[in-house]
Amino acid sequence: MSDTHAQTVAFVRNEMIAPSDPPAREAGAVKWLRENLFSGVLNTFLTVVSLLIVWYALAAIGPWLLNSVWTAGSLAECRAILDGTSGACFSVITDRWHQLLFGFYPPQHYWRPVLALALLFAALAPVLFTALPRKLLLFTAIYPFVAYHLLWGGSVWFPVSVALGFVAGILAYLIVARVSTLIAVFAAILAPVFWWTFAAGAFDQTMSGILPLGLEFVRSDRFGGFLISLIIGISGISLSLPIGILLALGRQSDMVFLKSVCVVVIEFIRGVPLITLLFTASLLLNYFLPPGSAFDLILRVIIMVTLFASAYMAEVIRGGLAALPKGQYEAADALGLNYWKAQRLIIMPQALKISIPGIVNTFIGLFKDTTLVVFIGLLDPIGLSNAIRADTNWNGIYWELFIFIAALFFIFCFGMSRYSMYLERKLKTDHR
Amino acid sequence: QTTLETVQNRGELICGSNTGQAGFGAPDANGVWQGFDVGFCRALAAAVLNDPNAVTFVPLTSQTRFSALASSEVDVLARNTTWTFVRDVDLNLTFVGTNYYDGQGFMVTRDLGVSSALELDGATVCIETGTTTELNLADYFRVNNMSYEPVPVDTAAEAQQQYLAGACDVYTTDVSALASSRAAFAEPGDHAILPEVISKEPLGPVVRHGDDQWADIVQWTLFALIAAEELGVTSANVEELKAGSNNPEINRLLGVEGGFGEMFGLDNEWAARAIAAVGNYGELFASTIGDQTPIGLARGLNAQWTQGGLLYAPPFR
Amino acid sequence: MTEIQLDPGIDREIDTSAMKVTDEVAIQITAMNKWYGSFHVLRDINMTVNRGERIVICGPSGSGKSTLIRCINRLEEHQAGQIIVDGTELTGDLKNIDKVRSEVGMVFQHFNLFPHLTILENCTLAPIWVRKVPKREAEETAMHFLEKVKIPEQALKYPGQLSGGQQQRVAIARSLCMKPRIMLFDEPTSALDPEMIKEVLDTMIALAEEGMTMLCVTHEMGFAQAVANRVIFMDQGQIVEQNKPREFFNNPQSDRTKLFLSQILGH
Amino acid sequence: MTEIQLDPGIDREIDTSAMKVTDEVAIQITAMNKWYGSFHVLRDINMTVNRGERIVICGPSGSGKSTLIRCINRLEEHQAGQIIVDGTELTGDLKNIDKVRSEVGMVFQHFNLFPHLTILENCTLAPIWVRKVPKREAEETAMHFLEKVKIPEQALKYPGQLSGGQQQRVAIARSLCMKPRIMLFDEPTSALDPEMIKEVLDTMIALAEEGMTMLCVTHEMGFAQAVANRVIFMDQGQIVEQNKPREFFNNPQSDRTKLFLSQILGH
Amino acid sequence: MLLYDQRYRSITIQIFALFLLMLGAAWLIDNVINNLRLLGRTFSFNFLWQSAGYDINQRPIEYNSQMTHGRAALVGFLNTIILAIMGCALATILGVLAGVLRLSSNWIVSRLVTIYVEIFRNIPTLIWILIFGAVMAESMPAPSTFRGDDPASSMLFDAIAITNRGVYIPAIMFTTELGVLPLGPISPSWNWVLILAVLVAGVFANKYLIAHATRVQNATGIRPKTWWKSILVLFGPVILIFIGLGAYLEYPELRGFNFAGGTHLRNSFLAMWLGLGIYTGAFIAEIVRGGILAISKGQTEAAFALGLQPGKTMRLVILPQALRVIIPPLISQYLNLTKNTSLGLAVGYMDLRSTLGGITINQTGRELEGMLLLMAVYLAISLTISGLMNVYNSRVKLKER
Ligand SMILES: Nc1ncnc2c1ncn2[C@@H]1O[C@H](COP(=O)(O)OP(=O)(O)OP(=O)(O)O)[C@@H](O)[C@H]1O
Ligand SMILES: Nc1ncnc2c1ncn2[C@@H]1O[C@H](COP(=O)(O)OP(=O)(O)OP(=O)(O)O)[C@@H](O)[C@H]1O
Ligand SMILES: [Mg+2]
Ligand SMILES: [Mg+2]
Repeated sequence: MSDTHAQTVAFVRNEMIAPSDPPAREAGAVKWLRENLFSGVLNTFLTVVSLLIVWYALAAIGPWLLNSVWTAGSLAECRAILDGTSGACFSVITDRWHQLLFGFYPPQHYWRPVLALALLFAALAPVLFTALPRKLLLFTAIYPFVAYHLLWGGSVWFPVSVALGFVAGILAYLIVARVSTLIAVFAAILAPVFWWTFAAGAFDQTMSGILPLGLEFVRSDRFGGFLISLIIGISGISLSLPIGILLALGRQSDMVFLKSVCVVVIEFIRGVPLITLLFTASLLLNYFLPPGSAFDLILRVIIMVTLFASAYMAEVIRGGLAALPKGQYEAADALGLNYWKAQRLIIMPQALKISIPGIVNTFIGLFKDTTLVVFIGLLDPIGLSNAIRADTNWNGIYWELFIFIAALFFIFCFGMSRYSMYLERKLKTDHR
Repeated sequence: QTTLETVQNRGELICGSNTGQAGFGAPDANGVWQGFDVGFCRALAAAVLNDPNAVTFVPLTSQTRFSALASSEVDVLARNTTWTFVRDVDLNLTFVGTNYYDGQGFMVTRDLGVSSALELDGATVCIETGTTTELNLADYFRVNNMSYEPVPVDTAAEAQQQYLAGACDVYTTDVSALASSRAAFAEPGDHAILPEVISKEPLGPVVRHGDDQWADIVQWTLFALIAAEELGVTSANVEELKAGSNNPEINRLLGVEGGFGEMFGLDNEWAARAIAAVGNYGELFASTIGDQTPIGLARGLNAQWTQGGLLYAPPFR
Repeated sequence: MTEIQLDPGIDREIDTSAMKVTDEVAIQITAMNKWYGSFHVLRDINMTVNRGERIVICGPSGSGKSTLIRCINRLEEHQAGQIIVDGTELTGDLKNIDKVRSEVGMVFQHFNLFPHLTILENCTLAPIWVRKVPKREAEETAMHFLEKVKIPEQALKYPGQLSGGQQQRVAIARSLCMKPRIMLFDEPTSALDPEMIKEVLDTMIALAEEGMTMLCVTHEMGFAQAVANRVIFMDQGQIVEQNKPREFFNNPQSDRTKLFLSQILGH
Repeated sequence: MTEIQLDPGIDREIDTSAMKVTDEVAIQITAMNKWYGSFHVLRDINMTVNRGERIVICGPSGSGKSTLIRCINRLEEHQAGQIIVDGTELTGDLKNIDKVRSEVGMVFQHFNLFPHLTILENCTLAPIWVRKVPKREAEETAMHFLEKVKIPEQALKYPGQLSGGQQQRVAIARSLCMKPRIMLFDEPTSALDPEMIKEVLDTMIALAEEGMTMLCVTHEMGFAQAVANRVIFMDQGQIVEQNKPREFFNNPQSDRTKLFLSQILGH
Repeated sequence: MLLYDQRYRSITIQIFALFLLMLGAAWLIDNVINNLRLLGRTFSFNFLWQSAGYDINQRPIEYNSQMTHGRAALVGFLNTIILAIMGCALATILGVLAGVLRLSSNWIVSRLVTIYVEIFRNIPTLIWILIFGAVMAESMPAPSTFRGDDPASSMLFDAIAITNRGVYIPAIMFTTELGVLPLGPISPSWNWVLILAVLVAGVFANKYLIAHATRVQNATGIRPKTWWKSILVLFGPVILIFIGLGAYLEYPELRGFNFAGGTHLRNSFLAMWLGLGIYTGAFIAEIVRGGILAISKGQTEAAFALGLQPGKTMRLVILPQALRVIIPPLISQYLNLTKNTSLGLAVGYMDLRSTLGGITINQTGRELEGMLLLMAVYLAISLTISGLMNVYNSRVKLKER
């Protein structure tokens, strides 16, 4: 042993010591147990309590789950099969899973919503992964119309004529922008409005007359289950994005009046429960529209949910905007980019990227909140579970439905939240 | 534009229905609406549009039903809705008639050993919120100087669930609904519907105030079904009778004489179509809620006046 | 007073052949005043810059140097007096502002590159969207200027992948792509490590050699001496002294200038 | 080998009058070993530090320097061998740990000031709550040490309002307020800008002049040469070489030391 | 043109926007007026003074079916507030506990807590409320099983009865009633006002006590022990008052169909309380965990190195910093919980939404007025809470350069 001591200052180690294994009590399972489960009285106590909780939970639910029936045609049959023992009757799921997922959507058309969902991922891909070719964004732009047509069907010319309105807007903008951008903005707003009010209907009709194309029409009241949650959630979040951006910009702007309007809107929407807005959609909206202009309840709900999500979205995006250094605005100004170009080319791409995790979280929250539509009579999964229980066959069933619905939501939301964490990590290590 | 024109242009009747009450109005496993109230809507669609399936059913909760009707979201409300003064007058609705005479009752489990509602002092009572039942209940217990613990529930399914689980001693709602619930129970014999009927609940189709033509159409479609039963017209023999019979009232009803349909903007075979679509009142009753169905309701008050019931259609004349 | 030796940090002869000052007025500032709230930042600024002139502005921190040059392309608004850039007066008129901004390039202390765009995209963005140059052409111009600042090989990288000096040179190239007639620099080297300063100064000198009209806020006195026609000293929002570099450094007139120079050259 | 010239970064004579090494043992480490999981970080460390000694520890990154000094005040637990600080052996005994910790001050690389407390409160917190000193007295002591580190005027500010160098000096003052008999420094200057390094080194030298026992992990070789009695070189968790600074720098024995020194002094 | 001048542009745009806004508002109001006229309705809040006609089971203030809709709304409002406060309390306790335990070095505990947090966060709160409602109604014994000589179920400690109609717990009653404090619609009993006042006084006295301890510590360096004094000051006077007023516990007992006496926590309340509390608790757990993690390890080490013991480190260094990080998101969780109380109808909890926004609207058909009023109340609650949060935020903001 070599003692290095002040009196014998100089010391040189000639042979390096090889690493050795830690003492037995410092390694392996013993150490793991000691450190992770039994380090100290409190920890040991907690471990024991936890084990007891796990044991009781398993003892309570385990046999019930393991002893489940999957094939009966009704609750009575289930009970007969179980013959007095405790057991779950998941037959209700095998019997009705398609309703919980699709509502009363015609079964021969189930491929349509499934395809719409699959295409959604294709449409999202270019937004999320900047490495993909920018041309794919075109598909993202037409996706809403494709999805509408897949889900509702009817004549293709209806979504086409609506889409043409936007095309008209863009064209009008491009043409007039040569003269003046400001007038061009008005033109871009007016052109589609004109198109929709005067030309779209005629176009739809003539084209349908000439070339009757399209999938079979499925009425809104056939929609239900998880499908309706997804439709409301996804359209709410994607429509709320542009509105949220505008509100956020308004709230950041130095125009006092615009700013206060935006603040009032945002704070109002965030201050009232979603359910009051849904009730507004189902009870009050008709008061605020010209007499006789009632329209589809799903659409009304989507409008309200969009408004609701916009306020939250605005706050998320405001956070992203605040995170951008002022220099970015100045550089854009100095290069001669005007406000909207600077926003579009410089500010928003960066701010949105920063906000992606927040947007995903808003989406998860919104998606969970779609369950509230049951209060206004839409048949979301919870609404359908009520309907199923109203059926003589399944009257009295409870847990199995809840477990199934909860599991659906869990898988979806948990997946999303993991994905958002992954994105967050990825964005952090991104260049700079 | 009148409601009739709207409906005809649309090619479809929009009918406000229950979110799901077995026997009266609920979607079956395939999503097709079935039931007594639903049948009335189909008859109406057959009369107006010549197609009993040209109906969209909009499920409405007890909260949303009146504003949906008021805001023209639905053309007619056929959703076991009680005819009351305030609804008729203050809410500006028009109740065109009664298709089901009901009354509020109580259901208890037999082992509770209760045989009269007057023994229910201190009981826990499950009620659907937002209905007249809630008000009747409050009045009944107040008048009889009894206390109770209300357990308000959002839907009928939920109420049954609570009741079966024993979370309340008593389940109260319209006797018809009680019967239909009980029919769905695993052991219907264990439950008793108490003899007291504490309220009058005339249920019937409702339309908006202000469009008398439409109100007449809805009203007389109902009367046509009732009169058909009285006159012995059924879905089976309606085609045959349409050729003409020697009963002038049947002839007027089926459009052989009198040209009644044209008086309110339909053709003369409107009633014949309605009857052909769902049968007469008795057939409709029997096929949806009658004693051969799981719901198992007796005709009771809903028998023809000639049978000692209250059904009484004004003369087709 | 002894002749001050400034290390110009420049190791080659500077080619002054193209550095001609013309009689044309590029920037004309008359009786300009600016306030931040009630704080008087710029006081009665009068100044004329001729085309081809290279002016260095120095002065203590907070003296209003940045504010002055930011007024020239209207990143800040002035409240009194006149600023005429290239014959266009800066008022509230947005057309004029756009015009001036597309004639005047600006380089910031913190580069302010757009991190989500590649170097090439950084350089082509403004030409494409403001000047409406076809993309292909804009990219050619961009590569031309990137070569000039000696980093063509970085064109497809992102700003975050470059060193500070490289980023600042990209920032200069980005401005040049708009083919400005006047360049403003606001302490372009003060956020850089010493090794990188030279790279950037070299680039700026090359620019000067080509006869660009330049206004440069900097404390690099070597640079000032080598290329400036004029050095302007500011303090408390006012132009205190201006002179040819040699005169300015060796024979400062005002006490404040002397104090400032002793501080800045002393350490 | 030529004599290596280290710039000590120190522009005054160091007063060594009080820097006496006594015979009293301050820290005694015997056959100490430590593992992280199955990774053997510290291998058979033997070391004695006398009262008044100033020891500099250096070595490549990951060699276990930080771990070693963190073991001395039990921020890390060792698994074999003995550490005796000021006569108290560090075992699991909480009393002993508290005793050692209140005798040993420690300064971290990242200052670790408490951002929610003012500078003064940072300095008085431990004396008040650990030493049970009346507040008034604790504040006087704190001001005394803040004066010593030359920032008494910042006493009422919050850490966030100070520069890095100032923060590190506050961290030193905060440790001193506990009147420790031994000070541990873990790369106190490596998170600082060059100008600020000097401020902090000055403070540390002043401390050395007063005869404080110091263990300092640092790569400031100028500092080592100026004030250390001993330089310890660690690699792979072992003490590879130790010597008087002059010997150590000019005449390293082990190959590893030579390699390390050539890297650290070469650039 | 005005639009092309920087100085006038923003004013022009704003005037234009104002114009559009007023146009929009006018359009909406015009529509409302037209619609109301078409429906033959008026816009009036008179219904609030009409007799309600329905009963409410949970009545914090006196109410019967003959009282007005306004009174019913007030009862609902109080129920909302009760639920919100109780829910926030439960969520906070659970959240803090879970947040701390999730950081525990105990493997199994941290796993269990993680499961709790993830499961509750990712399933809609409405489903949780329904599940808790179902658990209460389906899995608990009926009151009748408590009956008889050899009952199938029995009360906990002879004081608490857990039934499928809710939980009955003992209630505190007084032999001496001091009458009621006449405060308009809400007339609390003097007894409770007194107790509350004493409690508040106790809190202030305790504050003084702590300040005094700090003074002593500042002067002498030794901090006097205060915990037993605190307990005495906080609870002593209250206990005295209770004794003075002749407080006794009224135990629930089976009478007739149900338990009578004691306090009845109804299923609806329990389902809402547990559903909201545990759901929000999962979010709070994440906030707490994040808050503690945000305080870097360096802070703990620095405190340890200064000789501060773990307890004091927590109290003096970690908590004050963690709280700044935790409180703002915590309060927005409180806000969410408060807004979520509006789901009460799902299990029949008679909150403001179920009374004013449910039965009242339904009975009177005044959906426009009712909904507007409902929104206004929720908005007022939200703004109050977020206003308090802003005050707090600006107060504790860390000072930076
Ligand atoms: N946006 C602003 N609002 C208020 N005051 C400002 C603003 N920008 C700058 N100032 C003040 O105006 C004065 C001049 O600032 P300016 O940035 O022009 O100085 P500078 O000479 O560039 O200094 P430096 O060398 O530090 O960059 C300073 O006192 C500064 O505090
Ligand atoms: N908490 C820990 N768990 C596991 N390994 C650790 C931990 N802390 C440090 N190590 C490892 O122990 C070794 C020694 O670390 P230490 O921080 O003591 O090195 P160092 O000499 O101070 O290096 P540096 O100069 O980078 O600070 C390193 O390999 C490191 O990765
Ligand atoms: Mg500046
Ligand atoms: Mg280290």
